[in-house]
Amino acid sequence: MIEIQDFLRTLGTDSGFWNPLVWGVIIIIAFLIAYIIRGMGKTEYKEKTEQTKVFLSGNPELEKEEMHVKASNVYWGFMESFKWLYSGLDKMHTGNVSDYILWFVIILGVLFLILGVI
Amino acid sequence: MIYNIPYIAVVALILIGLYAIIFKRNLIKIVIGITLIESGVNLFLITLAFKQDSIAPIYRGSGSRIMSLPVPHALTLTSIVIGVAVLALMLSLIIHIYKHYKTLDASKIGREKE
Amino acid sequence: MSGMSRIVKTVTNVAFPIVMIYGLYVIAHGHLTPGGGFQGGAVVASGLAMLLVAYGSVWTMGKIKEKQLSVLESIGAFGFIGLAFLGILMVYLYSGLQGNFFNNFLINQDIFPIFNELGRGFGNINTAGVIPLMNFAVGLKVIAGLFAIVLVMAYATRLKGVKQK
Amino acid sequence: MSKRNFAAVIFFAIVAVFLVFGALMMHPFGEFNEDNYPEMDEYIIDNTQNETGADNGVTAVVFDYRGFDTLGEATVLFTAVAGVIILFRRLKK
Amino acid sequence: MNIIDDLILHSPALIVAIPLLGAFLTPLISKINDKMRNIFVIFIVLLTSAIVLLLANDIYAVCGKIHTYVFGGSSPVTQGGFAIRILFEVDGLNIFMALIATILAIVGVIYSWAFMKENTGLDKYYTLYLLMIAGMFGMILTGDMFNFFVFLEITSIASCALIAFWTNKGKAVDAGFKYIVVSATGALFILFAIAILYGQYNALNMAVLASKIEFSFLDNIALVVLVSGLAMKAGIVPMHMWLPDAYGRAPASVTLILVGVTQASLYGALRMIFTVYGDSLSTTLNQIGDINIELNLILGIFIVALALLTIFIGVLMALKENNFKRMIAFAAVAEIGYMILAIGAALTTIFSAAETDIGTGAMALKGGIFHILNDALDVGLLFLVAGAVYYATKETSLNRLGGLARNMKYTTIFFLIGLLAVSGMPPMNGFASKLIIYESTYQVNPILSIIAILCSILLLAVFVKVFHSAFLGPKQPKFDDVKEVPKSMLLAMGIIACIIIFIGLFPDIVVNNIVQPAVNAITDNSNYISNVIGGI
Repeated sequence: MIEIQDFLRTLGTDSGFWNPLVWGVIIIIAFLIAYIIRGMGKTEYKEKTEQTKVFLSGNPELEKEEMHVKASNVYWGFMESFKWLYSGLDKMHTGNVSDYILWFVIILGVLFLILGVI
Repeated sequence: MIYNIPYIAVVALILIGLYAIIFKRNLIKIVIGITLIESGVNLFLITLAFKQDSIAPIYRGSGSRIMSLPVPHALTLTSIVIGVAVLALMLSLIIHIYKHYKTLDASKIGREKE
Repeated sequence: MSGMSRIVKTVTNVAFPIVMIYGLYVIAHGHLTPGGGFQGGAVVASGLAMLLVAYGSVWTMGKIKEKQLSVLESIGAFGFIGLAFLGILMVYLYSGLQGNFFNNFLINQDIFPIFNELGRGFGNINTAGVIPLMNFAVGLKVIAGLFAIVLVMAYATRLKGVKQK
Repeated sequence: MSKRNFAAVIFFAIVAVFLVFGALMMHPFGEFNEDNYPEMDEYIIDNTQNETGADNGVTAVVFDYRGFDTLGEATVLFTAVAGVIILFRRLKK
Repeated sequence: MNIIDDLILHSPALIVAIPLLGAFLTPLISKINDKMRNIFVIFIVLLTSAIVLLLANDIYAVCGKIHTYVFGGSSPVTQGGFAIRILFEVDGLNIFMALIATILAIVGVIYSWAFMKENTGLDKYYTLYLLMIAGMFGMILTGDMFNFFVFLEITSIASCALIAFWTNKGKAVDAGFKYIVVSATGALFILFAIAILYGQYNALNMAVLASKIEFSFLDNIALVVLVSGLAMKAGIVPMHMWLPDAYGRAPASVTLILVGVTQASLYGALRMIFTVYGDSLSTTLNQIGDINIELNLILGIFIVALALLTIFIGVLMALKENNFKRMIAFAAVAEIGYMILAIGAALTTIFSAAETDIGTGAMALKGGIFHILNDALDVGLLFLVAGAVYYATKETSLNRLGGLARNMKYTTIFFLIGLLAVSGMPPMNGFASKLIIYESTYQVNPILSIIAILCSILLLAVFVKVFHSAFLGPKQPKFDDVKEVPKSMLLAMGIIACIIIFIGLFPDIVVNNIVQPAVNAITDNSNYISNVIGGI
């Protein structure tokens, strides 16, 4: 019931299309271009010499535990800039069962108002 | 609308249950609220089954053939058994919660802090 | 715990058989009189729970474990769903009619004619086709299930450290 | 009265008002006429003895007409028993 | 083949009854030994899947075919046109959800073999697992309102007991209690609405109700209660808070099925809105000036607003979260928001008179329903990976993880696939469905698609954070003895990954053969109704 040429068909949305195979061809070409550009990079780079050692502006290298950036430190600036939003969200997420049901009742009341009054 | 008093009672039961769930902080009282809502719904089903001057839907040798509707009785039976199951599970979970937290205050447990 | 006082135990011993007989009656006559598998099973399970309260959870757990109860319950549930499956099979075997899941395969088709009469009055249990059998299966299941719930919860919340007798 | 309880009371009152209105709009208690004639239940009442052979209409509905609901109901009880036993099981170590 | 025809004939009953039978038999089988029990459970699930595939093959053979099954009787309705027995009515939407549930069930059972090996009480675990699967199938396949409620309760109780499976953790028990309270309340309100409908029309069958319904005030109340209860079960903001607790604390194999249960609740909301209330949705409620406000417009705008809130809050909370599984749970909330967005956009447009609006609505529905499948697969795969990491390291906090890519290569690859898929990167399957959603919502209102795309980018940021802090980074000394997870878990994750890549590479086949019948089943409910009570 599924012929082989169906595997090549394009997913047409009403104002666009999406064909993964075309995308795959394009991405392969892009990889090739990137590889060529990489090929014409610095040639005097050597493995296993002073060049590959970690250079922390002269400071000694930390051990592995501190080298890894902790998850709570990723996107620190985002959290800081949206502190006003996150304070409200934290106030919303109380782990209290009654609040869960309260939100349900609020949605119920809002829908009643919308569908009843109009 | 004097005939709608039973429906008013149903709504009152459901609202009392909701009040107990929302405004009470003891877990046992929250469970009691849920059982109140459940009994309100069961009362609603049974209320729908009633018909004027009717008997239970069981054939006797004699008696009037005006019978109350049998389907809501069956639904209520199912709903009651489901309520029993939910109640048993909730109470056993509350036992575990008390073992872990040594309290039953809903606002003192369950706040996620990482 | 060592259970309650001797008075309670004596009264329980007297009341227990009556409760049992009443519950079994309700199960057996479910299709003729008010009642059925669930109601009768609840009555019997309440009688067993009375025994549990009177004699203590440790004594009862010594008599019967919740594993055996869950096996009993599985047997009851299997009987119930097996009767439902027979609705598909039996009608294929005995008549050309196409039977569905939960088909009442004993009534209105001559497989076992003894079950094939319509219910009139209280006396005749052998009516209503498959319904009494389903009543018994559900009754067994409800007895085992409810008593298992009560027994497990009572045994889990027993007072530790009290001198067991 | 905290902000939370204030909002709770407000929406609770809204839900209560709408539910009471709904209760007043139900058909009168126990009265059935042409426009809300219970055809399904009347059919069951009339044909219980012929189709299932049971005197008890409720049992006929529970075990024959809506037997699959009863299977689900029995399954709910089975589930609750399994859940309670699994919650009070003996943990290793 | 006669036996095959009989199987197809009885398949709607067997799909639900065989897992129930397996659940009833599991305590007896597990008396023998554990290996036998696992084999038995996997056999039961595979048998169910085979029957589902047979039924799907039967339904997709004819366009618009509906398989009706009557329990206990032969004819669906009596002369008066009212159904007295319980009907199962399987059309394109049902079988689509059933296929999703099948994939999740197989993968979950295979995954459980090694994942739950160290725990006690495994016989009851497998019993409840089969009961969850059976309840999910029942919710999906049933055509009777009260039967839907019963299976909803079965699923809720079984999943609650499984969420609290690790009873030595206080959080797990607490999450289970929250889940059972929320689901019990929602289910009771759903039953209340069902009782209102029954008291008005004396019918419990969905098709009969859909044929009888006219939009009175009581139907209004019933619709509101039904939609709110099912939305709470589906985890829509602001009723989503039970979801991170439950998803985050349950065993990963249980979380996989919980995803399917959430989708099943969403399916219930779809069925109630589009099929049961389908005819009365375009009733004009009020007229302001010369524009008349229709019910579907109001409901659609409200659902779209909830959807934007869901996407936004889900993504923001996921960015902030530091627990592995809770973060994925918040991302799952955001993913649910995309489906709701598509459904709301379809509601606003699909009932209008203009031809282009109808096309847009159908396209939005196509995207939303396609995204249900993709979301189940992607989020399920991510949860399985999180469970694998927990199994290997006994560690859930991302702050203490790191450098696992060196020890767990395959798990890392699977997580990368899930990452790309869930954040809508080409060529994975998430991109195809999200593309359809973006384009259709752009024609409804450009703002919607802009917000959706922005939140999708934030979702990618979320998983980049997880990938960096859990798998990348230098090798941690405390994880030196961490080994790759066992074969069965890898197999389970590999199955989902292969399906994801297949759908990603050939989306048109899936959309044309599986999604389109579901959309057709939603958009006209006259076929659904006339299949039960004859031609109208």
